[in-house]
Amino acid sequence: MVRCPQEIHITDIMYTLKRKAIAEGYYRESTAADAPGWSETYIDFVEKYGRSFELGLMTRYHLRHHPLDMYKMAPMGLGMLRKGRMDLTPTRIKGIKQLQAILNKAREVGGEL
Amino acid sequence: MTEERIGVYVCHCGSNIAGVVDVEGVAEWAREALKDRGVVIARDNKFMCSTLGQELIENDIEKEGLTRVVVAACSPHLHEGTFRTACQRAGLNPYLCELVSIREHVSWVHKDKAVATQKAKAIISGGVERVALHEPLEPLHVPIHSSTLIVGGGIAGIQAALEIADSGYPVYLVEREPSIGGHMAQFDKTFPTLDCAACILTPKMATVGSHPNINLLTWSEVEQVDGYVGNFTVTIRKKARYVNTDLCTGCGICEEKCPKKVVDEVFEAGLGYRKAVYTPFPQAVPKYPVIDVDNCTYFEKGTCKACEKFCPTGAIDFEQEDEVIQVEVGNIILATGFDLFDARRISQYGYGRLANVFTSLEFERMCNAAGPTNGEIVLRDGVTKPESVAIIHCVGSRDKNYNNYCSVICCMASLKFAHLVEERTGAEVYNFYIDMRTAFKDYDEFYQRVLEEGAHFVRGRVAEVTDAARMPGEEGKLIVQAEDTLIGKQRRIPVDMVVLAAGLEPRHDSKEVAHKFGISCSANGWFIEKHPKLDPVATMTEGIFIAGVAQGPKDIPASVAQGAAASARVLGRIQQGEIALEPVRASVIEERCSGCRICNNLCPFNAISFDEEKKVSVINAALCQGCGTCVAACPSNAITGTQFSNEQVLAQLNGLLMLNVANGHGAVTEAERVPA
Amino acid sequence: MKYGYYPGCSLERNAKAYHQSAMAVAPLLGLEFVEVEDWNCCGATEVIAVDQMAAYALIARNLALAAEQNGNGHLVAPCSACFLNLSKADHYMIESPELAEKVNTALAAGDLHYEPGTVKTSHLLQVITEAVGLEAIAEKVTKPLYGLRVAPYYGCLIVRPGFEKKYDDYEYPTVLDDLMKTLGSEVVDFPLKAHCCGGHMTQISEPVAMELIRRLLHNAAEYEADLIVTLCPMCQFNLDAFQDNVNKYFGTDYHIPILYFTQLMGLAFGLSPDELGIGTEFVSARPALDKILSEAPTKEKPKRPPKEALPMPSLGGEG
Amino acid sequence: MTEQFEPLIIGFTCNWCSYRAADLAGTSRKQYPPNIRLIRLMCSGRLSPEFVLKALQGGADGVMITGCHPGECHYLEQNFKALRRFALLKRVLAQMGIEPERVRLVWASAAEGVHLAQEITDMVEAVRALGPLDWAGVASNGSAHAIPAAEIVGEEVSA
Repeated sequence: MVRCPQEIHITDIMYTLKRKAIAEGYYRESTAADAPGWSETYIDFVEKYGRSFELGLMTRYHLRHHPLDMYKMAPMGLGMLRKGRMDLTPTRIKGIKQLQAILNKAREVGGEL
Repeated sequence: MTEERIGVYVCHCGSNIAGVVDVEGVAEWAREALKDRGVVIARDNKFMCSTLGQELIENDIEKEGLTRVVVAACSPHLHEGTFRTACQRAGLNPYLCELVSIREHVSWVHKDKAVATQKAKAIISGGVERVALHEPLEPLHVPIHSSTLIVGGGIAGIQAALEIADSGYPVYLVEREPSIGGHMAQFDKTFPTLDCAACILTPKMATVGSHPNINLLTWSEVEQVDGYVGNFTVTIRKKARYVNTDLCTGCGICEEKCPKKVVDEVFEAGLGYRKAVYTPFPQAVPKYPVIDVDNCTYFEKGTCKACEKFCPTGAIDFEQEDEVIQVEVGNIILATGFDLFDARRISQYGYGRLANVFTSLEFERMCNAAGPTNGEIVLRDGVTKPESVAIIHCVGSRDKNYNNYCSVICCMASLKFAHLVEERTGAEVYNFYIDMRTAFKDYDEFYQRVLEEGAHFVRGRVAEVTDAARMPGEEGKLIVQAEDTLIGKQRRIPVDMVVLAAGLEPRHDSKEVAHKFGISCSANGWFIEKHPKLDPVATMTEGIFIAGVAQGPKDIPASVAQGAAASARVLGRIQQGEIALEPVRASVIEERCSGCRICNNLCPFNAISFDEEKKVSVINAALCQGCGTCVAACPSNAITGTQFSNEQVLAQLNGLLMLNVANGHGAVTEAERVPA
Repeated sequence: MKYGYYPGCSLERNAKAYHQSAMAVAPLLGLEFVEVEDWNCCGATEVIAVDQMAAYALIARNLALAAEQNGNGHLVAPCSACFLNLSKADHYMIESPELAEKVNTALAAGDLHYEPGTVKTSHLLQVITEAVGLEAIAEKVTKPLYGLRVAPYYGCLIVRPGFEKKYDDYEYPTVLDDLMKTLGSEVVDFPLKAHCCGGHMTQISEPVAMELIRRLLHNAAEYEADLIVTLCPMCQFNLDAFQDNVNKYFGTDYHIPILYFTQLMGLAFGLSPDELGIGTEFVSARPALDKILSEAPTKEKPKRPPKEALPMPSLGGEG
Repeated sequence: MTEQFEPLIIGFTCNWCSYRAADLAGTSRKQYPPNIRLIRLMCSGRLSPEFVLKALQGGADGVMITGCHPGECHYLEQNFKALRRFALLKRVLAQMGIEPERVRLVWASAAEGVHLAQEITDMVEAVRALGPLDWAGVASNGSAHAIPAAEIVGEEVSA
């Protein structure tokens, strides 16, 4: 939008295209376009705990999608733990049931604007 | 029930109206349903504005004794005059003719035929009711003063001034800067012929400077405009030059001796320097310098006076003050030009931050043999010749974030730059464009020529200009990143120099100027002409004309043409000696006026005064502009307005509401409201 | 001045230093931050990529909680992604009553309601530079960061909310530059200051992420920056934690520490590095911070440009 | 199925800006609902509040008053007078029990054809939602005819 001379919100369009691509199944698991794997893993955690959880997110995503790359991430993960920058367990918000109810309803209402 | 004999004429306008409105049906309906409202004839015609259509009305007036005419066609702003004149030819007072719009307000904005037809009927019904109450009016005749004020001494204003002055009439030419010449004086070559701007402009400037009929007021601004067409009184401030022009010979010694050097942001577009006492350029007209008080050491610190010491004629006068003068003129031409779009606003192009990014105006000065580099195309260091140059089109134009419109001249100016770079440096030139716009005589040929000279053209809007190198070969260069939309790829092109073809913008104070002269600006800030096609140099305000870029972006030939056109309009006026004004005026019915004076302060034209003897308010017909605010405000209904009396407006309202239609006396039936 | 505070997931752990330093600096500036109780993740850039309505509902729960708990409706988010999500969702709900209605239908399932426009979200940098102001900040500086060459890195999210108002300058923002100058440090030109750090691409596509990070490090190194200062946890994480990976990937040898602006503010205000979470970064900031001089370096007189050089454009606008 | 209510709106335009905006909507073929019928005045300052009341009395369901933008009046400042009168008129209408949405003031420059068309569309929808104006009810309930126009403009002395 900032650079577009026609004031088009380009990021919004990119998100819309991504949603449509995921919904229609236009992606390949084996390439960089496998972003839904990451997004979906992320969403799983948010749904379950209300907040994101880096350790779980990284390990689960990589185990599922790039098991061979795990070794590259390991040193950094250890560094994170050592620096106190990563938790071993996720935090769960108090109103997780409320949040789940809201998200379920949102999906039910659904639709694109 | 009226005694009038009204004729109704419904225009097909080819298929413009007839394609949506059942014009025959409407005419038939008017004949029947409006019979007891005085309609004796109702006809439809392919083109009412054609000679045949007009003759139809004239014949009916003469043979059928029509006393009122309603034409249902296009907007009154287009053809009101046409039909009024037709009536007049047939001996009917022109103000007894009413044009109602069923094209702009019906057939062009609605698609449903039944609904549009019904709305057309209502509009005609309103016109019939209103015209029945019209009165014959005579236009007001006012004399035209033979002097003309021209504001702006660029090429459009110069052209207009010379046309009028050469015809033998006096002109006051007011220019804000110390010299006339405008933007054209800054240019080097002019497209597409590449003749030198100064060679064709400066002779005209000199003629203006010495013309016996031109009173040249440079370094001056219009402060106030009073009066009306034919009789304007204009207050002009002549800013102090601190140079006595009676004594000054224009020798230039003061400028030479002045110790204070400042960047010249105006004439040199920031690319060169001038002194604190200066004439903007050698061929300036008039030749007299001005002292820039913001930068003059004497005005800052109280000492120096080098200019005074060295002036051989004692012309420097630090005590000089602004002078305010008043002139009487009959017509005014505004040719106030443009400001260049400020390229700093698009920060991703790096202007002001990256040294070797230049604006088009800077580049014009650079190419100019009399400019800061004597015409050498060099980088900001003043020495290095570029080996590659990128020219970015549409900077600040065709962009909703800045200006939505096309600035018209930049494509051709960019092609000219490309040619000059090739010719003078042999550098590779890259043009980044959205669309190439090379309309008009010999322009596209010039494009072909530049293509053949080997300039590169990349179709794509530039994303950014950066000095952050990413790939080998980019170090120390400016990298221009753009999507080449013809090959569908991102490109990064490293160059030495970038020229931004900045767009044209209305003068920063165009809105204030418009207000001062009582004309309108478009949302963008350009002055609005009376009609975009048929009356491009007149404005809605009688006696005020516009010319050049102030009306909208255009090139030199078009500016010159408008300057000449505006002067032709003015000359026509002057030669008539007087002008007929629309007799739409308010007047006080003395018997009803209670003398409360509520209206006295309402009039912005000071047309209402109070007669102390009779204890009633009085309206000066020549000053009254006919807005009608006083009519609406009078608590005693003692003010009435010709063409817009309460009775006339309410009659039209009743007509529009179809309250008086034969088949629905009094009440509006559901079917007549707005058919679904 | 009291604000609702929405830390976001990153500030809980990964960017704890940001949280810690923000909390240390805030009281010195007369700012009180009250954390929104039981907030949830803003969804980052991920939820919106899969389900639009769920994404807005997720964000709106936070806005509803903030409105409920915090009287003046002013919310501050230190994370650029959270800031963008919160303000964007609010904006779109104001713009589209249809969206607002759908979101509120979802919120109603959790007994919540949010009236669009009631919560105004600001980024922490905005609150500090606009509400507090540089003058007040200058007064608090006791240990100016003399001699420290800083590359101000804004990232791409904070400058994006073009729908609300122009944030400083989308393309070439300068507020962080001005703040850093106020702290006494020397700000280097950093043309890529508003470019993307790669976001989650580190997880999804290594080559893409590595190249984006390399460009930024390269650009900062080119301008001889001692450190890069950031205002976004994602940017800090990518440039800091992945710097080693970048060096291995490209065979480069960058050692550019990445600190939060609040950490540098704290130092300039005389707080100790420990209080500000300095030391939790992967690329140690110590060597860079050791360069801080006790006195302002004598400024070299700017060399007079050679006579033949053309003047640079003035900074102000025309006329 | 009930037929959709089609309100009737009377629009007052000034000669210089808003009438030309309507012309421009036409030349740009910008479609809008046909429920509006326009009356051209020279200036919005000419509008007597009486015109509005007469329009509503005569069967209009709403009235749109249009003029040049404040500061852009062809007669320099007369649209400000329209603005002030409009404020008073709204008060009178409220006293009479007429919904304020039925009378709108819209500024449109000669360049704003699209804007005017949009305002007309919005207003038609708003009045459609309100339903027909029951003038008879208003008149018997309030005292519509008892309010002379003079009273409405009476406060204008300060202008």
